[in-house]
Amino acid sequence: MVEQTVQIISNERDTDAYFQLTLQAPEIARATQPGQFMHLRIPPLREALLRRPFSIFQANGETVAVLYKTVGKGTNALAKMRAGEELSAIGPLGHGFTVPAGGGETPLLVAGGYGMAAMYLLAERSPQKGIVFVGGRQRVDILCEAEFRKIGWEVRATTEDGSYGEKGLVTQPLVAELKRGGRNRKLFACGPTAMLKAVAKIAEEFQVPAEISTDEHMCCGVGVCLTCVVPIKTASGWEYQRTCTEGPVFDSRNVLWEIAK
Amino acid sequence: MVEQTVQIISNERDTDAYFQLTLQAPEIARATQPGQFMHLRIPPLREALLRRPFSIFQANGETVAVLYKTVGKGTNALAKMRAGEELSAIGPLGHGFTVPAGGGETPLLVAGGYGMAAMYLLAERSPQKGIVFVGGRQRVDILCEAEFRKIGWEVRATTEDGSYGEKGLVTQPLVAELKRGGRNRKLFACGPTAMLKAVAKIAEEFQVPAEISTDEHMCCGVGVCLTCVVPIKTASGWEYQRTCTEGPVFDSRNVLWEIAK
Amino acid sequence: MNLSVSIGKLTLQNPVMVASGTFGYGAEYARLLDLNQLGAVVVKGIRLTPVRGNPTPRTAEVTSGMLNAIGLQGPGVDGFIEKYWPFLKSLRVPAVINIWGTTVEEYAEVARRFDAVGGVGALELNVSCPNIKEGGAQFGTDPKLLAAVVAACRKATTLPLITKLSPNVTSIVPYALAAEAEGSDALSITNSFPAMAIDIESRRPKLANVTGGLTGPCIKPIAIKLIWDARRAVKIPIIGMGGIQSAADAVEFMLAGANAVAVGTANFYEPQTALAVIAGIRDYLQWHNIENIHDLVGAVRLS
Amino acid sequence: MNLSVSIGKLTLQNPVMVASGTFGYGAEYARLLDLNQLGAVVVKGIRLTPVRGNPTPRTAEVTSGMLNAIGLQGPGVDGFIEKYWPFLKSLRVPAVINIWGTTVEEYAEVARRFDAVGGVGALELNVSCPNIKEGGAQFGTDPKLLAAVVAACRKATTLPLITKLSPNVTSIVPYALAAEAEGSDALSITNSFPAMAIDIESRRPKLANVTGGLTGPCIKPIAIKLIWDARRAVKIPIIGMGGIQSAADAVEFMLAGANAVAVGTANFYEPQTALAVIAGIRDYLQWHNIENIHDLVGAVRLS
Ligand SMILES: Cc1cc2nc3c(=O)[nH]c(=O)nc-3n(C[C@H](O)[C@H](O)[C@H](O)COP(=O)(O)OP(=O)(O)OC[C@H]3O[C@@H](n4cnc5c(N)ncnc54)[C@H](O)[C@@H]3O)c2cc1C
Ligand SMILES: Cc1cc2nc3c(=O)[nH]c(=O)nc-3n(C[C@H](O)[C@H](O)[C@H](O)COP(=O)(O)OP(=O)(O)OC[C@H]3O[C@@H](n4cnc5c(N)ncnc54)[C@H](O)[C@@H]3O)c2cc1C
Ligand SMILES: Cc1cc2nc3c(=O)[nH]c(=O)nc-3n(C[C@H](O)[C@H](O)[C@H](O)COP(=O)(O)O)c2cc1C
Ligand SMILES: Cc1cc2nc3c(=O)[nH]c(=O)nc-3n(C[C@H](O)[C@H](O)[C@H](O)COP(=O)(O)O)c2cc1C
Ligand code: FES
Ligand code: FES
Repeated sequence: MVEQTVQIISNERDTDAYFQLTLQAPEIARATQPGQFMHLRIPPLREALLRRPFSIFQANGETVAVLYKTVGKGTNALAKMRAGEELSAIGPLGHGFTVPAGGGETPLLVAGGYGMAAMYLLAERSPQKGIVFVGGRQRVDILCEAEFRKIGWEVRATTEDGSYGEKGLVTQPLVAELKRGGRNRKLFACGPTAMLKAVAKIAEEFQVPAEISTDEHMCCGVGVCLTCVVPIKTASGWEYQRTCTEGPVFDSRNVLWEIAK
Repeated sequence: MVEQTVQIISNERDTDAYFQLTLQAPEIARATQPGQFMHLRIPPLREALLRRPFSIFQANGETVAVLYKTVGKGTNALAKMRAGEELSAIGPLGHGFTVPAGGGETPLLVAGGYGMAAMYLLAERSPQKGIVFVGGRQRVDILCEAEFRKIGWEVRATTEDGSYGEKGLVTQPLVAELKRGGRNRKLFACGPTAMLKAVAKIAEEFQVPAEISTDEHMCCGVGVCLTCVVPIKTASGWEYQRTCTEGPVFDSRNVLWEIAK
Repeated sequence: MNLSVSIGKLTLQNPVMVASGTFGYGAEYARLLDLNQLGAVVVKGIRLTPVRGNPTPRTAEVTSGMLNAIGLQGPGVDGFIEKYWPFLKSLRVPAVINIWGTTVEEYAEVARRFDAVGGVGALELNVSCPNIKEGGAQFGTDPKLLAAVVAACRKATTLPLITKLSPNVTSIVPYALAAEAEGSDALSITNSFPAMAIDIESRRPKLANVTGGLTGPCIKPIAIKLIWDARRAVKIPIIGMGGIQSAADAVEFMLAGANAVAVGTANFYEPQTALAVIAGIRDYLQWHNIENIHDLVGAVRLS
Repeated sequence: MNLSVSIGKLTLQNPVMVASGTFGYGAEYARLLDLNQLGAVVVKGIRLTPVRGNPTPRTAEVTSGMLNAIGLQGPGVDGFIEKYWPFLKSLRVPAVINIWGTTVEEYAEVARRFDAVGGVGALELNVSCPNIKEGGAQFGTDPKLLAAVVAACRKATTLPLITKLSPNVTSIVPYALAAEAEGSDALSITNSFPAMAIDIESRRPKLANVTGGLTGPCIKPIAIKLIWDARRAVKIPIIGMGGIQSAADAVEFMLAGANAVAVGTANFYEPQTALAVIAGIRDYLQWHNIENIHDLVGAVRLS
């Protein structure tokens, strides 16, 4: 984990409201594990003080990239920044996905929104190729499919409006795949909480392990403020643990889904 | 008085810490009287909310120009803005100088800092040419001398360090000129309060009328907040009047200099 | 779409006013905007006699806000009636007169004088100005004194009375209740917060008065909480203010419990703010299919 | 150049601490900065037993600040001593333990427990957390309860005691005096301000706890005023906090009367802030030819 002022190498629109930001950040790039994130301070924001967390999409030697959606003031301000400009990054942060060992489980990835980007490094570093199930409202919500195919993964897309892939929710082809049977599979999921909850239920039903990456509002990003907590079962009941530190990736069985938001 | 979003035509360094900003603002340009000012909102300032007042240096048909010094966050942010960008301007504001009537008094101008810019329109519109006494700490503080010469005015510069013109304070050549005698002269002054006080005293000594332009911290710029007041003598004593509305130009005899800051 | 709001016997065409002390006596901004679009114009505080106000500097910019210590400079009742009332009277929207005094009797006398003028929309009792030595603040931080001021004014006039509460209290509830009990028709929440800034180079306070009142967007979250607290205590309308610079801000105040709002500091940097807020409230209501603005008041969802 | 500051029997190498609740238990930031450069590390509030804290969302960003309602999540005294104390003890700079309870007895018991631990730098009594139903705030808004808490802790420990006052009072003076009279070695001013924000689309409060505490640069001018008021009332050292993000801010607090300062919310967005503040204070002193930092304290010029 380092805090650094880093330079923007490129910051281009990917699809629709999604942008890809690439930063010159060798120390962060080298240390990044799949599922980790960076905490960015966006200089043009002045009366909005806090950093914004973004999953690390790619980490190649000297550079790291994130795929982000413009949803509010921070991401919109970020989208206006140009190559050569600087911002402050803290990273890599958080506890990421467990990369399957060679000859280990076959990974089934379930992604919504930026979740697809958050799991790319996992796919890239997994010795076993697997399937990625990706869902979105419409075609533009399906991100970086090409990148996954390029590394030999199968992508099964669903859209709610049927404008691309199968029509419906991402959990439908997942359930179909799990019903087909097969051993030694493991789920990895990143997306909206409703999707994570559904994946957790499916994992329980089919008795497959699942690692899920929680998306909680963050403040410090490094474990000091206790903003980003999720309820995690313990021997004696449950306690709040930090998405930014113990997470974002948790074993789905440990999350107390009943009271998770 | 209008409030308008106006476009920057140019914004270039003049000398040292001084910049010249030219705005496309026909309505303001047409209405401007010498000694009036504009109140600018500088968009990159976000956690600093208030507008900044600047004297109108030139008003030519469609455009207005100001000469400003970078002294703090607003002026520094302004200096980074580029042609084509927009800002909000309210103007023209305030009660300006009385332009001498044809065959009327000979104007003697006394300027410090941006005061030189604040009095250019007065010189330009005065049927009588006069002399402008300008003072500064050093050479770079002497602004727009060329502009005054171009319209046939005499410029007598003083610098405290002697790096340009006569060494000393601007009041020395002024007093010398007044001692030389002559009838029907009138002083016009704009600069730091200490200079205005000195000019007021000289005007009293030599029994010449003087109009002075006060530089008070402003907030609204249009007369509603009562921030920018100066003590003005009245029949029954004195009252606070507004630099932005009754001023910035006052008859020097009416100011209660004893308690003016 | 119904935007109108009642304050006692006064009805406003919409809930957006401008805050006392930030809009002069109305005439100043008339050249920049159509005052007849506003819910009401609230004027700078007036006491019985003329007030010179504090020495300068009187305001200072701070992060997302400003400090002021104007010291209630004003022309007094007579000066006001002579110089500013004719213009205000000519408006189609009500003028609310913000009044103050140094004694209970003075408050009542000022109220009586304005009652006699005819045509005044409402009186706003400023019991919360932090910038004058006597009068103002102490009435706003002692529930008994507050009750006495409201009761005396209530006797002195049949005009709608709005009590402008001080934020500088541990709980605003007893003050809100006292004002309501003594016959105030509405509350204004909130005035500025006691605050201070120092220039570290000159080492001098940034205000000649040393301390002043903090206003602007920086105080909004505290103001929202005060309104939320008062809303659950009283039934009378609340006029919310403190950092409003957009329709979204105004809606937030209404959801917290304000029946109407006032734009203050934002006038100084964007004189069109109040008009933009009115337009934006309309858009919000339309977008959310809300027919009557009153359905927003206190409609924050808690479950 | 002398930067050192004394708080009771404790001497800090410089006046810059980090504020409770914004720096975890120290270890989290140890990878980003050298904690041994700080004046002191102040940890998140601890009561006798573990505390789960409030539901989420627990924080929300607001204009130039943030709201929080963490609800004092923490491991309790035993959990703290087991998990976090070994690291803190290993630092060369003092650790200040922020403590709280729901009764006077609990405060005293926590104080006694930390007294027994050995090596604790000081105890900071949090009588001003607005985010928990019982305990916290009520002790900070009643001078008698405040006096009782301080007195009980004073009996329970010989460690330096710092009383962290609530800003949510009409005048801070009686509270500052009460803490001083009961043997508090210093005051911390200020905790967060009761505040609230509402999302106008969902119409829900932005915090699950509905209300929370406002912190960050937006509150600085109010904090400066509180310190200025307290400084003229008491002789004991004051630790100033509230929106400090630069050395200039820290110097402003000291000119108003703070002997030391703490960086809070700024840690979240710029973890190096405290170190930058120390360096900047040095530059300021050098530039102004000030040998001893103590000469800044309360040195605002009034004439
Ligand atoms: C561990 C983690 C990794 C993330 N990775 C990515 C990523 O790779 N790509 C990406 O596009 N986004 C990612 N996000 C979400 C991203 O941080 C938010 O979209 C961003 O902070 C919004 O900032 P803003 O200033 O634009 O929005 P704001 O103006 O602050 O808010 C706009 C809207 O977005 C909502 N919002 C704010 N923060 C979040 C959040 N954390 N989650 C959901 N909604 C939020 C607000 O409630 C509001 O409705 C991640 C979040 C977390 C916690
Ligand atoms: C009627 C009027 C006309 C003016 N015309 C011009 C002009 O033509 N050209 C020009 O360069 N400047 C002019 N000024 C001054 C100009 O408004 C200030 O320099 C500017 O507001 C500073 O903004 P800032 O954000 O850069 O400084 P800030 O960061 O706000 O402050 C930086 C420093 O400047 C000081 N300062 C701020 N405002 C003023 C002020 N009004 N007078 C003196 N010091 C101030 C502050 O106290 C502080 O020390 C004029 C001022 C007035 C009242
Ligand atoms: C410069 C200034 C002068 C003010 N004068 C008065 C006043 O005379 N009477 C009064 O009741 N409130 C006065 N106020 C308070 C405002 O009416 C309002 O309550 C406060 O500014 C909060 O709103 P805002 O944050 O939108 O400005 C004044 C505020 C400012 C900034
Ligand atoms: C997230 C958060 C948690 C806090 N927790 C505590 C706490 O446990 N005990 C305490 O006394 N103060 C707590 N505080 C208050 C800070 O210590 C400090 O007094 C306040 O934040 C003002 O300083 P700032 O504006 O620099 O943040 C907390 C503040 C924040 C923002
Ligand atoms: S964001 Fe602060 S603890 Fe996770
Ligand atoms: S600046 Fe507001 S009255 Fe002059």
